[in-house]
Amino acid sequence: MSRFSIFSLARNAMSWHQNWPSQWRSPEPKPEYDVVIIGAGGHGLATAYYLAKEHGITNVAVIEKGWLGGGNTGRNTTIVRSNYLWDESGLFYENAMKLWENLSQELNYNVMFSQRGVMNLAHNLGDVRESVRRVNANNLNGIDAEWLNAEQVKEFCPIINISKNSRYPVLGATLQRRGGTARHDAVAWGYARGADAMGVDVIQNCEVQGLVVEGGVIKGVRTSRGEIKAKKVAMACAGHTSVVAEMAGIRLPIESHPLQALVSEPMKPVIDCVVMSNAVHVYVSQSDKGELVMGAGIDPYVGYSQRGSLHVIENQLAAAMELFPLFSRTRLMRSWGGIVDTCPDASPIVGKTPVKNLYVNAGWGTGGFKATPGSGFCYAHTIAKDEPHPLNAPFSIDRFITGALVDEHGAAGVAH
Amino acid sequence: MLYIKCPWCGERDETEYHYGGEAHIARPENPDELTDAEWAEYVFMRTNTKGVHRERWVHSDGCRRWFNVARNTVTNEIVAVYKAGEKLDLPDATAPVKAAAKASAKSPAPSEAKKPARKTAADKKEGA
Amino acid sequence: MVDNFRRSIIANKAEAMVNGSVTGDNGVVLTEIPFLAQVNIRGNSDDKKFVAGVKSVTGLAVPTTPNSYVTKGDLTIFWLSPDEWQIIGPVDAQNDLVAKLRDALSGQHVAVIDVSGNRTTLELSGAQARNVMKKSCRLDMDPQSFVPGQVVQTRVAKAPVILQMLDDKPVFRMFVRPSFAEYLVDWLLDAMSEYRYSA
Amino acid sequence: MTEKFRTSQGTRVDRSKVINFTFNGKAYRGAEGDTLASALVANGVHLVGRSFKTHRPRGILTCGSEEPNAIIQLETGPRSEPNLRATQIELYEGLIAKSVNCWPSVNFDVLAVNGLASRLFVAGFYYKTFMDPKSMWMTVYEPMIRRMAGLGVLPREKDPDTYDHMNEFCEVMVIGAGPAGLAAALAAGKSGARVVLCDEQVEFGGSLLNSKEIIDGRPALEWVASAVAELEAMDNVRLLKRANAFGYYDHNYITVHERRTDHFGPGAKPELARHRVWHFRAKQVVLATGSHERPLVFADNDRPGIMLAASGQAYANRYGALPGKRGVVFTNNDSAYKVAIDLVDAGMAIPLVVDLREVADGELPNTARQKGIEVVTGAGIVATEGRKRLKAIEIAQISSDGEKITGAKRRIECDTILMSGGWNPAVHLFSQSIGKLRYDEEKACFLPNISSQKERTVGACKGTFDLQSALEEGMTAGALAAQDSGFGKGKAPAAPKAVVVAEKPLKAIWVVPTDHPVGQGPRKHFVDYQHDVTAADIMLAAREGMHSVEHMKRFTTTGMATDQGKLSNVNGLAILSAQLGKAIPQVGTTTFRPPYTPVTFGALAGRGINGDLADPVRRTPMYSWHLEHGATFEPVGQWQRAWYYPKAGEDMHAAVTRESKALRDGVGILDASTLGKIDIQGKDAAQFLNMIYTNAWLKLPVGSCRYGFMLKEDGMVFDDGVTSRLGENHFHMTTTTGGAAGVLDWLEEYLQTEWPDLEVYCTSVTEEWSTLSIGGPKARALMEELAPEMDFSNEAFPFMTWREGEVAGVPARVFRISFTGDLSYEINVRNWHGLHMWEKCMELGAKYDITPYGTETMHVLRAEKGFVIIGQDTDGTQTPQDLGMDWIIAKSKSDFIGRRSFVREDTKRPDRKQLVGLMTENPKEVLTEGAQLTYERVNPTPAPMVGHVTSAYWSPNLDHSIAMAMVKDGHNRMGQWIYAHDRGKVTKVKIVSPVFYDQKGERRDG
Repeated sequence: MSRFSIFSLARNAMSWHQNWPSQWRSPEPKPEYDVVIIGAGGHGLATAYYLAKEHGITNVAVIEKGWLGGGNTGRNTTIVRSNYLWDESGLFYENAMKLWENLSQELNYNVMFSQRGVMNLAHNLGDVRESVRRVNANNLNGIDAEWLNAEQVKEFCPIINISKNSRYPVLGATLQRRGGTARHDAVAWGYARGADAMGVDVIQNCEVQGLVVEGGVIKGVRTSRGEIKAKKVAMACAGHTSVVAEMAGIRLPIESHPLQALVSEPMKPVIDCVVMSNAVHVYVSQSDKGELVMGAGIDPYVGYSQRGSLHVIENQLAAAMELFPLFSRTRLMRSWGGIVDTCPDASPIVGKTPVKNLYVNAGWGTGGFKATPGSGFCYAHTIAKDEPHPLNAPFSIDRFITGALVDEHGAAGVAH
Repeated sequence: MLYIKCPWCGERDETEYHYGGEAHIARPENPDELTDAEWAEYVFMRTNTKGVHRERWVHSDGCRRWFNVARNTVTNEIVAVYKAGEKLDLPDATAPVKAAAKASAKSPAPSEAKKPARKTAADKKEGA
Repeated sequence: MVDNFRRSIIANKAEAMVNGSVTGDNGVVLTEIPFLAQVNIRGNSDDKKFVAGVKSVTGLAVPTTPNSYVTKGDLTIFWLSPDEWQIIGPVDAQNDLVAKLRDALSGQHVAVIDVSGNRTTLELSGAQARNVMKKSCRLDMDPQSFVPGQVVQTRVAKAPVILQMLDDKPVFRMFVRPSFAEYLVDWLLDAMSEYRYSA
Repeated sequence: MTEKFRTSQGTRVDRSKVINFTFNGKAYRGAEGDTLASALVANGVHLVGRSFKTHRPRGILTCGSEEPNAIIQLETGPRSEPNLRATQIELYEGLIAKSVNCWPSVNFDVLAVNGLASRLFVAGFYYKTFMDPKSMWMTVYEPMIRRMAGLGVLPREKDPDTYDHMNEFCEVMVIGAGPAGLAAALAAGKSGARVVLCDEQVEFGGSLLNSKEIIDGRPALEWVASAVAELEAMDNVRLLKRANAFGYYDHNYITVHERRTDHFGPGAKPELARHRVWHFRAKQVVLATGSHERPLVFADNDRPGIMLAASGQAYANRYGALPGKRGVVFTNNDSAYKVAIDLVDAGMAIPLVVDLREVADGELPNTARQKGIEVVTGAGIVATEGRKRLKAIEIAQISSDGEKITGAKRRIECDTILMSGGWNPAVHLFSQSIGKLRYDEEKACFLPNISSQKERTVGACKGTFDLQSALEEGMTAGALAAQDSGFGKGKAPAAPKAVVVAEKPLKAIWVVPTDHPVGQGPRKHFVDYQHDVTAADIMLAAREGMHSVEHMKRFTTTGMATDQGKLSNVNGLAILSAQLGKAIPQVGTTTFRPPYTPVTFGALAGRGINGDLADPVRRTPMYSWHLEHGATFEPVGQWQRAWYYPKAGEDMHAAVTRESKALRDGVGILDASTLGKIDIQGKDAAQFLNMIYTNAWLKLPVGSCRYGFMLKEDGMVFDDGVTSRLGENHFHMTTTTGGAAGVLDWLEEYLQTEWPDLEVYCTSVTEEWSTLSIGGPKARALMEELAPEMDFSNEAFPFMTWREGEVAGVPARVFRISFTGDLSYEINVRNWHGLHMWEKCMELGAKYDITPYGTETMHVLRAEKGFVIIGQDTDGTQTPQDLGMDWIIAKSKSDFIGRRSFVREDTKRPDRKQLVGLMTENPKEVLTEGAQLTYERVNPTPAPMVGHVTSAYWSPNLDHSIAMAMVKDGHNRMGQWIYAHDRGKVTKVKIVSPVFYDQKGERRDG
């Protein structure tokens, strides 16, 4: 793997960049692999990377029905944070956060991880209570988190409207300074390049059409490019997990929903941090190109169409305008939809399945991108050792039978 | 924005309804006789169909009736609307998808013609 | 007897509604009609006894065509759902109606509920009324589509309402929950504002 | 400055109406009918912008919404607007415009220095560098990148303009008012169907506005005028100009962005919403969206003065503005010859047409030759000169495969190039409708293939480029669309006769060679102008493994600029395909997403730009009283509830202390109208409640009330409330304020889908009843005065019963239930009597010093009694047992919703988190709600958390702070000391019963 640096860049500039090697090969599938990972998104590629790096398992194929990084990895609002409420989630995402903090160097690929700070706004007393609860839980778990009052919010993000007469008055916010954003495509490309360099086959335009299961044990996958034998098979195909799992007769507590996002035309910087308001489904940051990047709420119905309904966007923008009045004269440049797997407790499933040597990584809801490195790290461990890493053990599928859910919906507003 | 035909009130915008999840999941007669796994199957496990999905909606802003919709979750085409308690027999639940796939197979575009099965995934482009 | 204890929840908006209304041929006028008698009935319209019972009191057969209403004298019956209707009557008619209906329907599986306080009534009329409704409601409001004789449950702006087309002047009546009334008035006045100039 | 390049031939400008404007600080004159771009062209101004990355000088390239270079900051102050295209801005008197993203000026831009490093700035260079040292990404590199990036500037002031929405329905929606669209609208309109015709331009006519076509033997614009007049005469037809159809959503839902007042100048018509978004639900759609001309990719093809051919034609014909003095036409097809001919007729010198095809023997090329224009075939422009304006070009013969220069170079001086690389049908909306595209080799473009919704495409957007066929397609599609929507017989009216000049096929040469290999020398072949993406960048992407068109786009940012690839997508795709040695369709197409062109955020929010209209605030009948009496409000869902009533000089603490004591010592009054209320009737009502609630309901006597929990099937509490038996088969249920709507849906869901045989009717009566809670030792005395006819003695009216009677002169239901532990009565009166009842209570209560109290005091008082609040003390993860309320679960019942889940492994654990009370060592110290709990004072990180504080207050009645909490194994740990952690502060607390006050419950009877 040729090293990326300002020097290699300068050197190649001399030869008009004619000599850059391909960042990954385009191999034909081999008849058999130790591990076949279904889905070349961030999670699948990171899993392959850590399988090779941490566990020395390099006879691995990552098969992808489209192009690598083309699913939710390339369709999200790129927010990275680890300030989750429950210990199980907090510690899992914090492990991911630590990996994020060195990812560019680890991969020798600038994923532009930008720790500009993530604020979650509180608009009513219930929000405040839950925010403080979250901050305290984070602090005791060693996760950086602060509670800001309205004036401090204004200080951290000057364009925000904290007027008491606002329809959504800002009573305060949690702040994770280490949170921020990253360049989503670069994450997929960086992991693909790294995994490829260690011998992993990343096979694009190769769709899984069936799973080969004999006597309750997975034996391989049937694909649009022929059958591939595998000692172990790992699903990392967020958005289509139910479809693939069904090929092995497995039912999951998952529903797939459209999740929309949008960007504005690029403008000179107006907002230098990430602002989230779960109450009104507004998630805003500004990209390095100057575009406002905004996420909307999840459309309520099951949908594989990668398109949502406009009123969701209209309501989201109305709320955004109340929080950021100066946005009203910018323009929507592009909108799109992803497909998110959602679990009843808004936490993922990472672990073994009823079929031996078949593993599942799914149900991330809106948390998938920020989890990428940690998910790959733990999932690789789970596959290599055939047992979950302590960090993903709580996220087994069994919890829906025992009732040990990890409910990250957060509390409802005060009801009385 | 979906346009859903309430079996009573007629066609209304999606915003008048609430989505009620997968249809035809009957509550067990005697929950006590079920294993935890069987109970979890009822409470949590879902088919999450890619293709024609039987689902429930309630006309919250209208007649407050719960009813069933058979909707293609890939194209959002509504195949049928029927009342709670009614059964819907679709010869082949995935017929519309297949049809669409056939249609795209007629396409002279080689990438389509080669892999009609990929039709439903053919939109997987564009992005952030 | 006259009830002197009643207060409209949007009494404070009366003046704004007068000022915000646009008179004239191209205008649009918003007013409140408070305290109308409203009685909700649940029952089975396939049951002759039920239909007869309601008719004996109101002189009207409950409408079975969705989104329709029937009127006789000062009583109107809205279709609300396959087993739900709402009787609209003049101020103070509710007690008498409820008593007579419960009596006429006794022994049947029905519900007769006085809901006169559960909604107040806004009336929007004038040449621009349809346009104001188009700004506010996602239903087909064109003259060939929404006509006198129709009543629908829907949303106007973000408020759930029972929307009745009274006549073709046009006159719309919106039966709205009191808690949403001030919001709905504010919305409608805002939507009407441009016609103050064009009128 | 005078309009040097203005001719007398502009068909759509009125030179007698002079309009003065300012561009980049300099004053100019334009004419009515001008766009900013056409006025600049008329004034000879072509240097209008700088490119995104290397800040190269850029000129006006197009005349439409796809313009990538002429990006403008319009006006100043609160109505200033970033990133508008000069080609779309209608000129008005006093207009002030400046170029974006250049400093200090477009003429001298400091960052042009980037050009020197452009050899480094290749596609994706930033992924390869800015990594070391790690710290510098955040501190140096990224801040630098962010400063450089971005185009226009957002005004900081609040937007003074308004926006709105319109919801419309129609049978036939025709998008695009060019020849095909006009024809379709005419045909459909005649059927009587409701027809909508919209177009993003200022006036109808589409391409006919720019050209000199002949229809029915007269100038095409005369036919356009008569067609528009005919349509205007049909009252079933709605015509929308300046209306960009930006979205084609599911079920024929079309959204249109109409600019209503911008052309009057800022603030000219305050009474009109500035922009309007139309939501159309159409039975049938006709897409007549036309096509975009494609630039040619040749060496240094980005100098000011280089323009798309048809745009140059438009400036000359439509606006009477010549693109330059001396221009060369560069083409790979016949259509550009029309441009050459028109420009010569308009008085511009066009010495030369350079044609990439070996042969150009069509009628148009021959006409051009007759006009004395030299036509050089098999040749291309291989170099250009001139920094801020094109000065000269070099042309040469090139090999037929387009790979290399074969002949000697020839230099020609000129200030303008009019280029045409063929045409891309505007298939964006078709693609948005999930219609499938196919690539057409002969036309070298993507065409609509398989429809997915009720839609038809006609004219240029279907690849039908000849006028006559477009008109006929339009007529046919319009008539059939009307028929399919139930109008007319589907017979198309005769189309008018257009003069059609046959055109020969184009020759696609995607990259025109220069005297060094592409990307390996000084000359740049631009593909995406605004983002400075060159052919070399795309080839590099392919070399680096970016073999999917999506990879290439993301790696190079092709198609990601404000034109969203309208000019660059197909060129980019073709270059990638060539590099990969694959056919274009094998490499793929692009699925277009909304919006077609950018839409103002404010317009999408509509009236919702005012938050109070976007989201209702709900008020009770007593709201006005609370307001007048200085209440502070707490939002609960959409409701505004009185939080507390501070008197002069009181803070919240003082007010709540006073209110709390007042209730315990005297009498207090609370507005509880927001509680959800559901009327439940039918012979199976009690049985139904047995399934819905955890406790037993069959034996509840008429006239009595009972408190109940509702669970989800997972066994977790989701709502609570008191339900009263009004009659044998008649109940009155109350729910939490936030839960009201959800509970009713929930009840109906089970009734309609699980137990349809149960004879039960549920009806919301939440707002039928206003609810006033009168509580405290003196409550009975007050009630007796309010309702002399009623007997309020414990014997006649015991706890947990209800009575009906006349209170303060109006009919009421009085419930003797208590959320404070003190004697209290909930008076329910008809909504419109609420205010009267409240005022009467205050009047008669005066002598008892009756005190209105808000939700905060209510929370304190209920906490003193250890009553839970769903959503505060619970978060959807608690069973009734966790809350210490096993008593509410009827052991007698074999089933109710959620029961089965109790016996799951994790749910039956004895050491789950359980509700307890907490007392602080220091009585004055009030814990923080949300504080986390540990068994030990000092902990490792991560710390083993055993729960959290859910409620915490100062209790004036106990003169001690109190708290409720969820604690792991709490019920077994009564009396133990544990530790509360709140942002570094650690407090020692004792686990106690959550019932702090009147544990024997003696106060409830007064």
